[in-house]
Order: sequence, then structure tokens, then C-alpha cells
Amino acid sequence: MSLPKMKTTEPLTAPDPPAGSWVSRLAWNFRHHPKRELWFAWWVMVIFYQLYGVLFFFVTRVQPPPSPAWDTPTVTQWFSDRHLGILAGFGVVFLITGMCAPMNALLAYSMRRMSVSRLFAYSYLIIYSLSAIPGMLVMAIAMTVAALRPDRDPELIHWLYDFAFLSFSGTMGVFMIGSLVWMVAILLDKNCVFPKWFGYLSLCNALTEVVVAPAWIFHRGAFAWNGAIAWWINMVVFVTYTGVFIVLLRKMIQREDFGAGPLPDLPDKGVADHSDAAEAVR
Amino acid sequence: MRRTDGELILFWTLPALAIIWASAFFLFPGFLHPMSPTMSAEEVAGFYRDETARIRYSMILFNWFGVGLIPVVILVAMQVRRMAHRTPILSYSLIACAGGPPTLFLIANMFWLLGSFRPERAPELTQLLNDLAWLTFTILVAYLIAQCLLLALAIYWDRQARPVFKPWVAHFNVLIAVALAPAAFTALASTGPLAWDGLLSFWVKNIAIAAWIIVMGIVLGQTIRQQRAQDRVAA
Amino acid sequence: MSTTFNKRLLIVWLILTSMTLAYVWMDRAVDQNGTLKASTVVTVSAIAIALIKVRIIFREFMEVRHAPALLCRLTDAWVVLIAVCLLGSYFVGSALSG
Amino acid sequence: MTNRAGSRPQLEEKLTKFVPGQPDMWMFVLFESLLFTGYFSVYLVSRTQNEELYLQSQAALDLRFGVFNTIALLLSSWAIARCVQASREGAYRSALINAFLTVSFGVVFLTSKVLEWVNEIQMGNTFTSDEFFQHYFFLTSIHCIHVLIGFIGLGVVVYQLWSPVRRSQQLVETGATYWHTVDFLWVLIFALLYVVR
Repeated sequence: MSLPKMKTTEPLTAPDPPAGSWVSRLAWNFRHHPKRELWFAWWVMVIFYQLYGVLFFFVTRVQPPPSPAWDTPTVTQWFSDRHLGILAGFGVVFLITGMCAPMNALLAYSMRRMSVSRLFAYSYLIIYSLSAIPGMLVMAIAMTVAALRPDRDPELIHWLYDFAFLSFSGTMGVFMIGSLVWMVAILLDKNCVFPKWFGYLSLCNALTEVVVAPAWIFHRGAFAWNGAIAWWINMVVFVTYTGVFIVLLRKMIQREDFGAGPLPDLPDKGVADHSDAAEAVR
Repeated sequence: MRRTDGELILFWTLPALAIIWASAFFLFPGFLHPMSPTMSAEEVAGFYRDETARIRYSMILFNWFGVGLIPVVILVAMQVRRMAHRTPILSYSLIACAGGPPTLFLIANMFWLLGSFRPERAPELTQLLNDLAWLTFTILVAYLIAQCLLLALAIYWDRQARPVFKPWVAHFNVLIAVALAPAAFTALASTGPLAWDGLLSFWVKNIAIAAWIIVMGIVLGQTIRQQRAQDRVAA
Repeated sequence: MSTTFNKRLLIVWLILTSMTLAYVWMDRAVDQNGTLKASTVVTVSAIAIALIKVRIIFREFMEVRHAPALLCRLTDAWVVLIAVCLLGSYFVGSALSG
Repeated sequence: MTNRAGSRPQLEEKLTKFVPGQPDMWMFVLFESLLFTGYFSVYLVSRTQNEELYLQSQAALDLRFGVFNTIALLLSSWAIARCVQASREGAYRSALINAFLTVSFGVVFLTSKVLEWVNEIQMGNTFTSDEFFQHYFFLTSIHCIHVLIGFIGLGVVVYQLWSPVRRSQQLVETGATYWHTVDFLWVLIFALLYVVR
């Protein structure tokens, strides 16, 4: 699955790729592909998001979120239904958390490739490295501890339940400021690393982090942590945003020339795009 | 030429750090022998009541020096920067990892200190704080695994006549990553090797971390010395 | 050239404002003695007027009038989409609550 | 940022069809209005589930504020549309005046909005009072954030118009497009919160 995509990029310096089997081409790509670091980070990102979805929705089954309005017996029942799923699923989460690092490095690299100050790349890198802890790990720890001892005082399990979902949904600032840093970098960039509309889409994503704030206040309704606005609509925006930047980063890697000027367009594009690029350079 | 004296100073904080960490480790009464997840709430509460002082002082020591490893990881990231890569992605990744383990360790550290702050509170609450502390402490491997694997990959991809690190350093890092991996699943068992006082989740994991610090310390020291020698020749 | 354009903008603004003022009349049309009453007619016409205003803003203020056909159609489709969503959720919601 | 629209000859611009501002901003307009449609739909559905409560709470709103706000925003939208036309014809002084008028009407809107909030809160209607006021405060404040971001956009417009060395017509139009979006979103919010029964 990985190979056709990797092959489409033209090697810059390395020997020609062998025409042999799947495995030998993969090995060649691993050893010689001039963009191997970028493709590595990109694939780590794709696999991470796949696993993230599978683990949170199907293995641990903690998403979509249950209601914050539940009483204590319902919450303990919910945990005992998911006992093994939570313990094993979050075990895998702990194992793969580090996959965030190459992912954030790739996003920071996209900013480094822009015509903007390094400030943006480093700020984004630090903000998003930080974000994994309140945004994911704290939830995983709280959930695991809650599932660890089914005989624990139900009130404490209920507290862990609140802690898990509120830390997960209610961690807003890191993602908001991070998206805004990225947005400003994209809008200022003259190297055409990303289209400007993606910058505006980052603003949409940042605004959904504002919208989730009422989750700290309401126990039921559209604004609770499982509400139609605070969760469902935000999730749609987040998934769209993530999908879009995965595709755009792939394009960026394909266009990468390791220079410092504007990123060239893909060669197979039409004449219109070339004149467009020429105009942009002008 | 950039001055490397500062790097050398930072590097020599490592042995001091190792000594402090080792003494804090032995001072904390819950590490030798590691506390079992099967302890009842009353036993846990009793432990915090009896050993309050040692828990507090060892954890204060850890609180002071827990983040001490960050400069060392950044030193590694700087060396990765010198490798024959086309992009800074791998050194960025290491920087992204650097803050993770100390932050998680500080969270665990705070839970232990909280537990010992009012040992007379309800045993259930002390047990909860103890669970949170032990689990967070054990799963801080999350970032260390990635750190080792990324460093190994960086070394494998460092194709030049005189690579920054020798290939065996990469193999060693993969080995450490493998040794750390089981600890992520510690919550699955309360007895046996996976439990947080067990062979894999406690002994193998912590010995692997210690081995990584010692071996990487020596390797880094040699590399920095070679780098200084090269710089002197170049100058 | 510029005066005709600006006159057109002024007329557009006057139309939009008078549509806003139509709401003032509509607002109390179905209420009785200050108690608000539910009314499908008011709801649907309020949404319809708002969407007509949105389309006028698109065409005139945002200059979609001069834009390529694609943007014209896209914005029109959007107005229809919003209309379908709003009226749809109103009627489906009403049907659900019986 | 490219200066395409600005460098295009005036005559050609009148004859050919063009997208006002960056096409990228239109993506934002469409996406953001879709997002708001989602919020509105949730509001309308919850409204039908508990109609009596919504009607009762709605009675506490003052339509005069709503009408005044709508007219203030329509005025500002009108001013920014005039600003775009003036700047396209090279009348930069007039364009600047209209940009400042836009900002002033925006400030009027914001002030009246805050006064309305204060008024409601003094009457005891807060974000946590009931479902209607949840939606009311949510929609008005998320819109207000858009207005505040709009001020940044208008700042870019003024910055562009200020100096002869900049004056990118494309950026002026982009800022205007954003501001109109703020306006038409308010038109919808106004109808849905104040008038719908």
C-alpha cells in the first residue's frame, strides 16, 4: 500500500529503484529514498491517526463519549463493561504515544520550509508536544486507574470518569494556540507550502476549541462533553481538518526540493497551474 | 566555530545526576521492594503513615532533579543534527520527545507527595493517589520507547564515512526500546511480571533506563571529545 | 461610473434594512397580550427573509454578481443548503416532538 | 502574498468575471457558514423539543437591540463594500474613510451587544439559566469572536490602504469578504434568536 505513493516522487540523487519485489522496493526506499525522513514521518502520522481512531472508538470504546449526566452506578457499570478493553487499549495507547513526535516534527518542518521565522516551527513543536499529555495521556491514565480496581469506592470511579473526559475534551488552549500559530505561518508564507485556504481552515479548527469550553459547565444538552455542538460538530471539523492536512502534507513532500525558495508545483499539473505559479513568483 | 565548552559542562552534570537519582531511588521506601498493586487500601494507607518522611524527602529530591535528563536528550538531538540527514525531522522528533518523560514523572511525583502530605486521610483516597502515581510512573515509557527508536533510526540513516554514532549504538537503542515496551501494559496484571512491581514492568524497565543513561552517557562523552578534537584540528 | 455603483449599494442597503424592519412588524404578529406564541408561519417566513437577505449580501455586497459562474452557483447552492438544513431541522424536530 | 488583482489593468477588470479577494477566503466563508448551519440546526431541533420554555425565555429578549445591531452591521457591510469599490477605482482616501466607517459601525455593534448582554444578565438570564439562553449566549458570543477577528482583518485592510507601496486590492477584497460573512451570519442569528416563534 505504501509503495505506489512512495514511488511517485522522483529520486534526487540516489541510484534507480530496483524493479523487484514489494519487499526489495521497500528496502530500497528505506535505504536510499531521498525523502525517506519526510515519508517516514508522514506514514507515522497516518498510522497514528488510524490507530488512534481504532483504539478510542473500537478497542476501549470510550468514544463517542457517554453522558456526563449519568449517576454513579451507571458509570461503574460502564467501566465494568469495558474493563479489559480499557486496560489493553490504553496499554497500546501508551505504547504508541511517542508516534506523536515524528508527526509534530513533520508539521514543524512544514513551517520551517516556509518563508517565515523559525519561531513558528519551534513554537508549534513545543506546543503540540505538550498537548499530548493533557489531550490524551491524562485521559488514558485516569481511565486505566478507574478500570484498574472495579471494587474501588464508586464515588472515586465517578471522579476519575469526570477527570478523564474533561481533561480530554476540555484541553483547549494548546490546540487553539497551536492552530493559530500554524495559521499565521501559512498566511505569511511566500513559499506556497500550503494553500491559503488551509490557513483559514486552521482558524475554523481553532474556533472549535472555543466552542468546546462549555463542556466544563454543562452536564447535559448540546454543550455538554457529549453534546451535539461541543462534541459531534467539533469532531466533524477536527476529522476534516486532520484529513486535509494529511493530504496537503503528502503534496508538500512530493513537491519538496530541499531548497529555500517557493516549493515547485507537481510536474504533472496542467499549463494553467504553471502560469499561476509564474504569476505568484512575479 | 561554535564553542562546545557548555556542552561539556552539561555533559558532566550527568554523573552527578545519576548519583542523585540513585540515592533518591534507594531512599524511596516503595521501590525496594516495589509496592504491589495487590496491597489493600488499608495497607497502602499504613505504608504512607509509617514511611511518611522517607517518601517525602526522596520525592522532593526527585522533584528537584527529575527534569535533569532533558539537557542530555537535547545533547543527543544536537548530535543527530550533525548526522548526514537531509531534514531536521529526526532531531525535531527527539526534541518533541524530550519533555514527555520528565513531565509524566513529575505528575507521578506529585501524586506520591500528595499521598504523603496527609497520610491520615481516608485510605481509599491514599490508595487512589498511590495508583495514579505508580501507573504514571510505569507508563512514562511512552516517550522513552519512541526516543530510543527514533535515535536508532537516525543512526541507521547517518550514512557517511565517519558516522556520528557507531551502528551498535542504534542496535542498543532498539534493544532498550524492546525492554521498555512491556511496561506500557502494566495495568493488565496485578501480579506476575507485568504488574507494576513485576519483573518486566519494574525491574527490566528501570534497569533499561539506567543502562540507557550510562551507555549513552559514555557514548556522548566520547563523541563530544572527538568533536572537540576535530574542531581543534579544523581551527 | 462610481456614483452609479454607489447608488446601487445604497439601494441594496435600503432593501436589507427595510427587510430587517419587516421583522419588527412580524415579531408581535402572532403574540397575544405579550405572551409569545409558537407559529410555523412566522418561523418559516423569518428564516426565508433571512436567507433572501443572505443571498442579497452574497450577490451585491460580496460581488458574487461579477464572479465566475462557479462561485455564483456555489453560493446559491449554499443558500439552498442552509435553507434545507434550517427548515428541515425545524420540521423534523416538530414532527419528533409530536 | 501575491498582488494579482492589484496589478491587473483596470479595464480588463471591469469586463472579465473575477472572484473578489483570495479564492481561499471563499473556502472559509463556505466552511464557516456550514459550521454555523450546524449550530443553527441543533438550536432549532432543541427548540422544537421544548417550545414553551424557548418562547418564555425569548420574551425576555429586546427586539430593539436586535434590530439596532442588525442595522449597525448592515451599515458597516455597506461601508466596506464602498471601500472595496473606491479602492478598485484608485480613490484610496475615500476607501480609507469607508474602512474606518466600517470599524466604527463594528464598534457600535459590539458596544450595543455588550450592553444587551449586561441587560440580560442583570435580569438574571445567564449562560447557565436555561437552554434558550445557552444557545443565545453561545451564538452571540461565538459571533462576537468572529467580529473581533474581523477587526484584525479590517486592520489588514487599513494597513494595505495606508501606504502607496502596498495597496493589494486582493487583500482588501479578502478582508471585505470576511466582514460580509460576519454580517450575513448575524442576519441569520438575529432571525433565529429574536424572530422565530
